[in-house]
Amino acid sequence: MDEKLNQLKINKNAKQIKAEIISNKKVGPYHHMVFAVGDIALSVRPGNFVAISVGGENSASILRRAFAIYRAIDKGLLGGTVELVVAPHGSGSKWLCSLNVGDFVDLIGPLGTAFGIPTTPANTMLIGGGYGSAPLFALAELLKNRGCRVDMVLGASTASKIYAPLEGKRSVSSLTLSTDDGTAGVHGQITESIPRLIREFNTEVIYSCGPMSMLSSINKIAQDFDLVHQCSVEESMACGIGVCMTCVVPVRVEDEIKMLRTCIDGPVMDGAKIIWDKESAIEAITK
Amino acid sequence: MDEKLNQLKINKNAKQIKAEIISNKKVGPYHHMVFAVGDIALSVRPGNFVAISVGGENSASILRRAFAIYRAIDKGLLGGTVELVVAPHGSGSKWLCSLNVGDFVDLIGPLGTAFGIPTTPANTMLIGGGYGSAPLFALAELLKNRGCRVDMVLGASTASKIYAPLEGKRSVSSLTLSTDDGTAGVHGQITESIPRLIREFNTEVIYSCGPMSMLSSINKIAQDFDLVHQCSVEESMACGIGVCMTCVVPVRVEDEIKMLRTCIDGPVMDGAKIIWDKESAIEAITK
Amino acid sequence: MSTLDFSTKIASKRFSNPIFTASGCASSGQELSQFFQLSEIGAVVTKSIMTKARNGRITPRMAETPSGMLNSIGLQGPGIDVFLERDIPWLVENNAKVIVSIAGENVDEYGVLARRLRSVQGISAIEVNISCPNVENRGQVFACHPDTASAAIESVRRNIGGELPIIAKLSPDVTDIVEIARSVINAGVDGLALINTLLGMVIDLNTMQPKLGGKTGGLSGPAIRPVAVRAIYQVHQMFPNTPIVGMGGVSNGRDALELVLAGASAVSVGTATFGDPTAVIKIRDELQMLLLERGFNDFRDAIGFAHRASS
Amino acid sequence: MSTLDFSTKIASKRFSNPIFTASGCASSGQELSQFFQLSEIGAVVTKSIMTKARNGRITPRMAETPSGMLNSIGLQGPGIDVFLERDIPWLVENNAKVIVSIAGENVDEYGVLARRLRSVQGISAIEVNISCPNVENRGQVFACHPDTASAAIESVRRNIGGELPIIAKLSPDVTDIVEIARSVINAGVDGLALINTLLGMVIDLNTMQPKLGGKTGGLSGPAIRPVAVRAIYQVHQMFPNTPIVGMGGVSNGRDALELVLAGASAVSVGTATFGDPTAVIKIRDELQMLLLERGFNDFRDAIGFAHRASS
Ligand SMILES: Cc1cc2nc3c(=O)[nH]c(=O)nc-3n(C[C@H](O)[C@H](O)[C@H](O)COP(=O)(O)OP(=O)(O)OC[C@H]3O[C@@H](n4cnc5c(N)ncnc54)[C@H](O)[C@@H]3O)c2cc1C
Ligand SMILES: Cc1cc2nc3c(=O)[nH]c(=O)nc-3n(C[C@H](O)[C@H](O)[C@H](O)COP(=O)(O)OP(=O)(O)OC[C@H]3O[C@@H](n4cnc5c(N)ncnc54)[C@H](O)[C@@H]3O)c2cc1C
Ligand SMILES: Cc1cc2nc3c(=O)[nH]c(=O)nc-3n(C[C@H](O)[C@H](O)[C@H](O)COP(=O)(O)O)c2cc1C
Ligand SMILES: Cc1cc2nc3c(=O)[nH]c(=O)nc-3n(C[C@H](O)[C@H](O)[C@H](O)COP(=O)(O)O)c2cc1C
Ligand code: FES
Ligand code: FES
Repeated sequence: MDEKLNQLKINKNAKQIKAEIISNKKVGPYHHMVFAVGDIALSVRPGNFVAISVGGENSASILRRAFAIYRAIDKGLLGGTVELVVAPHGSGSKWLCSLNVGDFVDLIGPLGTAFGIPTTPANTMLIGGGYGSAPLFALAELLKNRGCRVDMVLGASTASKIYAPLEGKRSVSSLTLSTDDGTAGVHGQITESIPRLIREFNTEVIYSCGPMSMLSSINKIAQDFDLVHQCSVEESMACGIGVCMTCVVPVRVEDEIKMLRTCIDGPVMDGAKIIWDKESAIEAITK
Repeated sequence: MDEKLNQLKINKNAKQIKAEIISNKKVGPYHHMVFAVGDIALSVRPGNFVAISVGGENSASILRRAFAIYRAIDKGLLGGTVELVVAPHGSGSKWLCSLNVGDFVDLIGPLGTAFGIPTTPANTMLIGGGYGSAPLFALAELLKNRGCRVDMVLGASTASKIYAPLEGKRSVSSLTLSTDDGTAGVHGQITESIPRLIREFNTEVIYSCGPMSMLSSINKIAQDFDLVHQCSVEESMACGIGVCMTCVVPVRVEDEIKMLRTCIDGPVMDGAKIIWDKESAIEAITK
Repeated sequence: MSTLDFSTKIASKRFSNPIFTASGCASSGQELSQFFQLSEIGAVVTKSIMTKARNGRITPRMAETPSGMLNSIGLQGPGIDVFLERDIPWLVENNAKVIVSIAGENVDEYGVLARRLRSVQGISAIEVNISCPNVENRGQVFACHPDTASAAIESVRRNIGGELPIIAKLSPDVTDIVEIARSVINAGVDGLALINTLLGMVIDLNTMQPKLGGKTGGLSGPAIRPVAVRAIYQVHQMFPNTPIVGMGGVSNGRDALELVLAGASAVSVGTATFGDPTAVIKIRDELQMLLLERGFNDFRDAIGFAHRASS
Repeated sequence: MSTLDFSTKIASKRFSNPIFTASGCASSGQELSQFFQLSEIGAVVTKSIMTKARNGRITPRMAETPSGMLNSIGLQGPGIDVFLERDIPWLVENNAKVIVSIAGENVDEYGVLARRLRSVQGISAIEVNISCPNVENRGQVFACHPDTASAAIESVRRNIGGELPIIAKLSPDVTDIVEIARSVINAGVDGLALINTLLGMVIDLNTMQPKLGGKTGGLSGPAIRPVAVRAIYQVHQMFPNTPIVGMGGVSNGRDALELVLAGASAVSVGTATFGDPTAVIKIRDELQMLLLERGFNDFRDAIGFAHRASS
């Protein structure tokens, strides 16, 4: 039965287009990029992502790369736009960052699930690691408009890797930074500050986005405090549209463990239902 | 013994460099491109070629493309330069043509043999098909400086495909054009006009460059008239530097047929020694 | 330009055009239907289904490689019951031609699956996947040996009844694919699907361990196309009357034409769909154009054309 | 950063570093020597030599494929006499470590070649190519079957005498490469070379015929790297004490490291040299850097590291 429900999750608004690059600016170690996407911007909700072909025409990279949508504006000067925060990491993301304004990319979006929004105002905490902060600013805005308190906690290995643009901060009640090397905010792993902040802000719902290990630690804290935890996970994706089954994570569905696709049933998932621990996952699926 | 001689033919001046594109102009269906190559220009002789990597960093095309050198200037404003005439054909050449001034390519050159020059002044005919005219202009200049008469015959399927820049023509005594569709010069295949021209100009040596089928026809004519025929052949090359053995043509060497590498023993070869006919070639090598 | 009869046949079944999805690369069709109408392509080949629901292998399940990718899904799927109850009706409702791919852990399971399918409405053929590399041991790859390959096929043949064409999907990871083809033809298949993925591995330079959870995976994509063309050519040369569904790295019309000229009666598109959801449609249109440009007015004249040497 | 002992051993022979050329991809060395000193790399593996001079196959002999290429050279070469008289002395004079690759049309020819090489000075090992796909019939690919593979090796073993290491070069185009490896190890090889090219084909869309003169050709380049890593991993897992010269699509230091972690004691570079004449030198330097970054101070500790699972 729930398999039937899953089928309904396909993002029916996803479209494949040639999107023009309207802006490409280096911000610390990241590139903030803006794409003209027309109608697509209309159907974007915080948490959705886009999938972009990389490497150009004769590229040896045949798969798309997924990028969380940082912001979507449906009626800007240039029609609808989406904005991404790209870390130049391997060949694909470096290629993307090297493009110029006026170049076009093959883009599909919006894809995936969006962050669930509390039906009544709540105290929310948004936790982002590295470029994982990208989808949280649009979420913050939405939550604030719904009357929620929004506390944001951003962490990274070092100060420059925290992505926190000015315009993004206007919706948050508090912003806490934390770096592994102490170059900004609290010195230490982002997760170390969380329990204290939860108590301080009386947090009811946690949203998180970042590396899987961070999400896993946050989930433990969320469980300790018995909080709802909506997290945006990142598994390698081959297709981004639900046809290849590579992007799965083990999730508890009723009494069973199912391997759900993070591109269709995610990237935003209920942290409490994910089997975070690898041993348990292996055991569960090889039962 | 001759195998020992062949070894000596390796073009010892070849170098691998990052060459900057100084100019890239569309000329009819071709691109005339100029590269800054420093010292390399010094050792170029008419008939040599360069091999260029195509497709950029993450390219699915892993092999270089060979291009005949149209002209080399060893002390220009920007140091040494080589000029190429590139036909945007498949993915590699299209990529090359799409590059901008200021971009760099990985280039090796000069490679291959050069056109042999008569020791005493002679009446020469230079025959080029399509972009095959490219290496003939520098040859014309050299021949003229040595006191030779230079008659040039250029052909192509249609007028726009004849590459014959103004500055290239200054060294020739006559220029005959021919097109398959009659849009310029003589109407018909280039080879149809040759016998008449040979008689008219009292030709003693033929130089040719173009598609293999054209070279083969010219060779028949050269044999009929008992003329020396230096032709620049074009076989698919994987390495361009003599290590892969893919680029061979069957050549009569003393009493034997040998598969000689067109990148090292060519591209300029003695037309009379090449086994042009496929059947004979197969027979010869499977003896 | 003249017109083209673009239809093709696999045994008794006719398909409006020769471009199919590849098993496991279109899930059960629904996800792609938001990008195009499934009835526009020749057929949807479903992900290989097994008797029971199956979670597949542990992640990571994919690694990109030069012009290709490795996958180690391990036949995740809902099992035949849910599949018949949910996916087939949906496909039929959406006017898709359906080829059902089945996979068994042993010879009997193939028979059980065949029996479940024998009376199902709306199926055009059965593809018997005897070549999935993502199983616990290579001994389970039936297509590795003529005797196990034919045993699996015979089990299907005995149980399927009727005239549903049986297509055997073979692995290129064998010493002599013609020998395997012969064994399954003798066991009564109506067609062959060539090729499944090649067994490969990528090592992660950070962990210095195999990158995939399942260690090895199946290599697909343009990288393997020359191997697919070769396999199709070899098998078609020996068995020109056995229709072949060709696949392996097809990402545009020219790739598809290559497989057709080598001997494929239809072409499945797998990995290319991951890079471009509408790849099948583009490939269909490009292939049609290339055939017309070459003067064909019946698709079937192009099948195996490379064997009719002019030389 | 600390220093690295970058040397490696194949049986009794030591090489200053583990980066070699691949047979058939460096001709006999001379052509590359204008780009770098041959003594800078671990060894030059020569093009497979046969007893008699040989013209090889008809052209076209090459077709580029996505991230790879097909070749059908067909073992063109001057024959063992000219080779010993001309090429070996030149290599020795230029301080190259030499591994001679040999190929025979039948079992006896391997023996004849081995006898000619037994007393030649300046050779560090013999690579026995029993896996060239560019021969008239697949029956000639000795590495396709355990019995023919071991027969060729035994013929070499009987004739070579002394302590010149014998390396058997295997084909990935087999159902079970571990079984072939076992047969040649039992026949007395000191090492294995993995992998030769995969059999492939490209069809020319203009002529609509196979593009290569020899119809099929050998697929090499990055496209096949996952297959090479898998083959090396499988064989090293079963025979950890048999040194492997790994090859297949290595075009940078990270590729080389992948093969080493899978189990290669040395890495040959083939097709990458066509794209970049100094590829071997770059790969050597990059590999050294990657090993140091990972805290290795002896290259040999990295060999097969992916098998020593931390999990
Ligand atoms: C839902 C989701 C959201 C995401 N959001 C963002 C985002 O907002 N911003 C962002 O920057 N990223 C995001 N990502 C990650 C992004 O999709 C890419 O994975 C990332 O950019 C790395 O891709 P790449 O092409 O640069 O590296 P890849 O080419 O995939 O390389 C990955 C690694 O492989 C190595 N490698 C390089 N070449 C080769 C080779 N030839 N063979 C084998 N290995 C090689 C590289 O060293 C590199 O470390 C997201 C991912 C997901 C799933
Ligand atoms: C000595 C010599 C001199 C030369 N001089 C010149 C010169 O002066 N000027 C010049 O323009 N050229 C010259 N050439 C030719 C040049 O080297 C290239 O061969 C030519 O540019 C075509 O290369 P490409 O990369 O564009 O096409 P390729 O990529 O090689 O494609 C060739 C053909 O393959 C097809 N193809 C495309 N993609 C694929 C795929 N994925 N798989 C299979 N097939 C595909 C294309 O349709 C195309 O028709 C010379 C060649 C030689 C040997
Ligand atoms: C992610 C993925 C899953 C696959 N699953 C199946 C499967 O379930 N059954 C099957 O017969 N083949 C499966 N295959 C193999 C494909 O059907 C196809 O044979 C192969 O990928 C080569 O074609 P391609 O290069 O176009 O992808 C799968 C391939 C991929 C990439
Ligand atoms: C043009 C060419 C010629 C080759 N000739 C030989 C040969 O003579 N003997 C041999 O054992 N392998 C030969 N090979 C195979 C290579 O040595 C190597 O095993 C294979 O190409 C895989 O490595 P690569 O991807 O680095 O090229 C040849 C490969 C190529 C591309
Ligand atoms: S990425 Fe293909 S199913 Fe999710
Ligand atoms: S192109 Fe490699 S030998 Fe000539």
